[in-house]
Amino acid sequence: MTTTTIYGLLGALLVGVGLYGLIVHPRPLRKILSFNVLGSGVFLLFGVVARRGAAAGFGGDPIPQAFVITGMVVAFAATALAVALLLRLAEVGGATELDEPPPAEDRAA
Amino acid sequence: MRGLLDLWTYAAVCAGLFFFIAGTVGILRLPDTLTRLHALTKADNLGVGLVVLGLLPQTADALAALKLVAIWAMVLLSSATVSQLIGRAARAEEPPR
Amino acid sequence: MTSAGGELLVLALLLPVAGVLLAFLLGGRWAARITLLALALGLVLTGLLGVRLFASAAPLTYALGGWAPPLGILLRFDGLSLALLATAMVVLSAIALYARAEFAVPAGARETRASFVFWTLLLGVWAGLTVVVLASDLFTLYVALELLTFAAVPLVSLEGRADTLRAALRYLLYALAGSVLYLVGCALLFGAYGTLDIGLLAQRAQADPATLLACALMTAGLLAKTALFPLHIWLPPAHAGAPAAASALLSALVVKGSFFIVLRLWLEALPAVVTPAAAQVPAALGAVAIFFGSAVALRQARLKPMIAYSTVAQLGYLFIMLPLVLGATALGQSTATALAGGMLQLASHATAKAAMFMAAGLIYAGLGHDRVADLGGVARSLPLTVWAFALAGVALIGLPPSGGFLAKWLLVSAALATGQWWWVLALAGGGLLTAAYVARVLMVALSSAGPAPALRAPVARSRQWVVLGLALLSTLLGLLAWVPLAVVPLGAAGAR
Amino acid sequence: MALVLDAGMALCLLALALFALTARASYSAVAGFVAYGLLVALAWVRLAAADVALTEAAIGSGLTGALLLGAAARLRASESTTVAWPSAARRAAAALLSTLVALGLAAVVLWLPQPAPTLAHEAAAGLPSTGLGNPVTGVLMAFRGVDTFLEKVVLVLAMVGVWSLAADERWGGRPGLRHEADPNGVLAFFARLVIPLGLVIGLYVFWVGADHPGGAFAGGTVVASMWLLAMMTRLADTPPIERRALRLALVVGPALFLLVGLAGLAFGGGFLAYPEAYAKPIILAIEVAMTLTVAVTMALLLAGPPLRSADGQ
Repeated sequence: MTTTTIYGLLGALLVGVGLYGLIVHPRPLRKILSFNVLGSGVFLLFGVVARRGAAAGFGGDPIPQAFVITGMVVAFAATALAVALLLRLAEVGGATELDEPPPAEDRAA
Repeated sequence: MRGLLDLWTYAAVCAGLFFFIAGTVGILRLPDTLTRLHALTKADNLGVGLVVLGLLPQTADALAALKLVAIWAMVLLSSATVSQLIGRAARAEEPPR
Repeated sequence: MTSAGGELLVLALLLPVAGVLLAFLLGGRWAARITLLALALGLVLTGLLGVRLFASAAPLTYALGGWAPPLGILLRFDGLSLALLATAMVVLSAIALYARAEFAVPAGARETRASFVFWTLLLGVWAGLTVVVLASDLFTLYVALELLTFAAVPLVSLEGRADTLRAALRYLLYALAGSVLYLVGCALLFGAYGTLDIGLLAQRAQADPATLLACALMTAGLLAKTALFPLHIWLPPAHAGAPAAASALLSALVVKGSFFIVLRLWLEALPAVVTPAAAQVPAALGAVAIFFGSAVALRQARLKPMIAYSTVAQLGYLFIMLPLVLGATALGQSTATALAGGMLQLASHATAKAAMFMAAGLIYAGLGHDRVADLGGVARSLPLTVWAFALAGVALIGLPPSGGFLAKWLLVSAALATGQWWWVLALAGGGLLTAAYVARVLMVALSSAGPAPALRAPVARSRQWVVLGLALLSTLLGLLAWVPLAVVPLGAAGAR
Repeated sequence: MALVLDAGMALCLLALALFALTARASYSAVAGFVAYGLLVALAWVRLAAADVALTEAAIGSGLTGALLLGAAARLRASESTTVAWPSAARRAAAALLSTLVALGLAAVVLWLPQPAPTLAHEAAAGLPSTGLGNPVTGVLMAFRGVDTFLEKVVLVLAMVGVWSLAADERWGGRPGLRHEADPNGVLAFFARLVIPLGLVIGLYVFWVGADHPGGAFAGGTVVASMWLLAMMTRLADTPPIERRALRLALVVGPALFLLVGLAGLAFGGGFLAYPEAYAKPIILAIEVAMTLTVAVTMALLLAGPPLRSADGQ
């Protein structure tokens, strides 16, 4: 058991936990939260890959570390867009649950 | 000399940790927001302060020591502000008994 | 690593990005002007790229910053890239011409929300697709996927109604789940091989646990973004609720981006890992999608949801090309027939579907509704538009001389050549069902009973001609039979 | 000893993640998530990725936490007390799928090849020609600069997306609600004290990023949070989105990247190839623009769509 193994297993578990929440939780805000947990699990897996590749005097392979930084910024932007959509939905439509879509023929064109 | 300083570090960091644990227990056990806040600020101020004081002799140079002290000052400032805000919000919501 | 003409790749990448930045900066009436100008330049550039590709008969490449993979990133342009980029440019241009009137800034206003958002995001879709066709690095392709997602989602809720907002949010959550699964796969592949460059992965990848799991997760993520059955439930409300021009963009192009990455992953990065047997799974889902999507389309009361379900079905055809290409490789045959058939199906669906959505948009604009039952005699009020709808329908059904016909013919030959006759059933059966839902609309629209419905608002002839032109193109794609066969194999799979 | 610490932290993280997903009230769940984010930042330190740790603390925990807390507070009123969970069968299927994915990933983590493949040597060899000392900045700005460039375009599209959710008549106006904080209150006092300090720290984090952990992302985010603090205490208001200067600030980072790239193409070096003698100053110039763009974008993504007209009503 090494540090990278521990965080690798943690990353795997967080992906599982986040994925479950994203699929199952009925509240959109909690789905967004689950997406962030899922994302951080994926980033930790990148971090483990980076740490295992420590060489040339660097504490880790800088390429996967850079992937994570890019990914985090994108994840924040995605969270911001999802939250803005959710708040607008609450303002316009009242209910925010993403219930099963009503039959498509009822929907406006 | 080195040994004495290390001893100081151990003692101060342990004392700091004690305040952190006491503060955490307080947040979990005390009955209302204001008393919990009391526990929290003790942990923040004394806990962080003692840990920083303990670590000071271990720093490589004066700049690093200065950074540690700056961190302490920032924690003090933000914790004082935040506890003020939480206290006011709590007083507005749950009037003191 | 940089080939002759590689600079063109950089220009192709920068053109839509510069368009996004300029349209965002200047806004107002400039957004539309910049888009149209950039598209004109883009069409010329795509032509130049095609000429260079034919002349060199090998993929064009460009090592960014002079750094070669695995440290740097290579831009790479091959026959598959040209097929998608050319399709995208033609469809984008048609949509832009169609949308010019709808998303103009009205006199007296400096800038309006719908206009600003539509034009910047149209450029964003273009930028995303360009990166999809040019990138040969799986992480750069992830950024491309995100470009497409962020450009597509706000288009769904452009009209701001609660149902469209809900559709957009559901779409965003599906798309984000898809990107994250794709990203996990990238982490595993990098952990196993130390590179995400497609060319290097093709040399190094083996069928080991990390690669198999990575391939499964990435494929699942991409399928969610492509809306392959059963991950399609976000698509119909999203595509049906957007304004017609945006629906055309989403249905014709955006979903093709993630499908294209499936092709790169399966056929180029990991051909040593995926087997013809594994490819039966997405193709079987595709076959189910064809029957399910068409059957549900047949039951829709409104035009736009019907067209959206038709997209669910038509996307199914694309996935049938996977086992055909891999089967041909396994038997040592040429993959050209299957590849050309698949890419032609992509181009044919993109042009026909965009034309169909825009025709539906014109009918809606004219009548104020798009209830199929109440379209009686609309062919007499909007003859050009109904013609366009019919021609697009011909291409979707796959009647000669449409691109859809040639595509299906090529796919059927590939299926028979590789001994996978069961896909012929899906290809033929889907055509019949498509014919049913297209005919259902046309029978009502062409009926001569009763007076022609009065138009609530005039519909500009120029917009009708744009739609008709695009529909005509999709119908005549089959006459250009030599093009897909010549274009697609250029530097396609296996020619690295 | 260190392994015990790591295992303890992993357990804490897992517990916090589960809390964030299962807590009844959304507000508590988000509070749990913020604590989770801070611990994740510590995990990054344990993985010897200080640059990532800074980014996680600033963006992953800080800004995302603030965003979600704001959303939870605004949704509290409209959130119904009961929600319909999916059927037991669907939950079981989701649980099975998630477990399979987690177990598969865990198995692959244990399987990963030894010695691990790495690009650290290639990065070390390439770094001198960029004039940078921090390899992560080298990857972001030089070796894989195009990813960073395109990701900035993603941010521009995200900004358009957030703004697109405004009401038509509010287009061009100021993002976000007017804050009600007392300009003479405790928070305003704190803000006056901290904002100058925070700006200096943000610029410092960006500046040292060339050779040490830091850089445009983390630095820009610190600057963004100072601006947000000023908005919250009404020391500053969000600018109207129709303002040309604001639009310029939002695109100047990628625009400069593009122009420098084009200049490289025109003068023979190639797109995104920096002439060796000027590599560092050019990269720093791009990073200055990036820091500005990141700061303004992050703050305005958090502020949301325009809700008030340009004169603040």
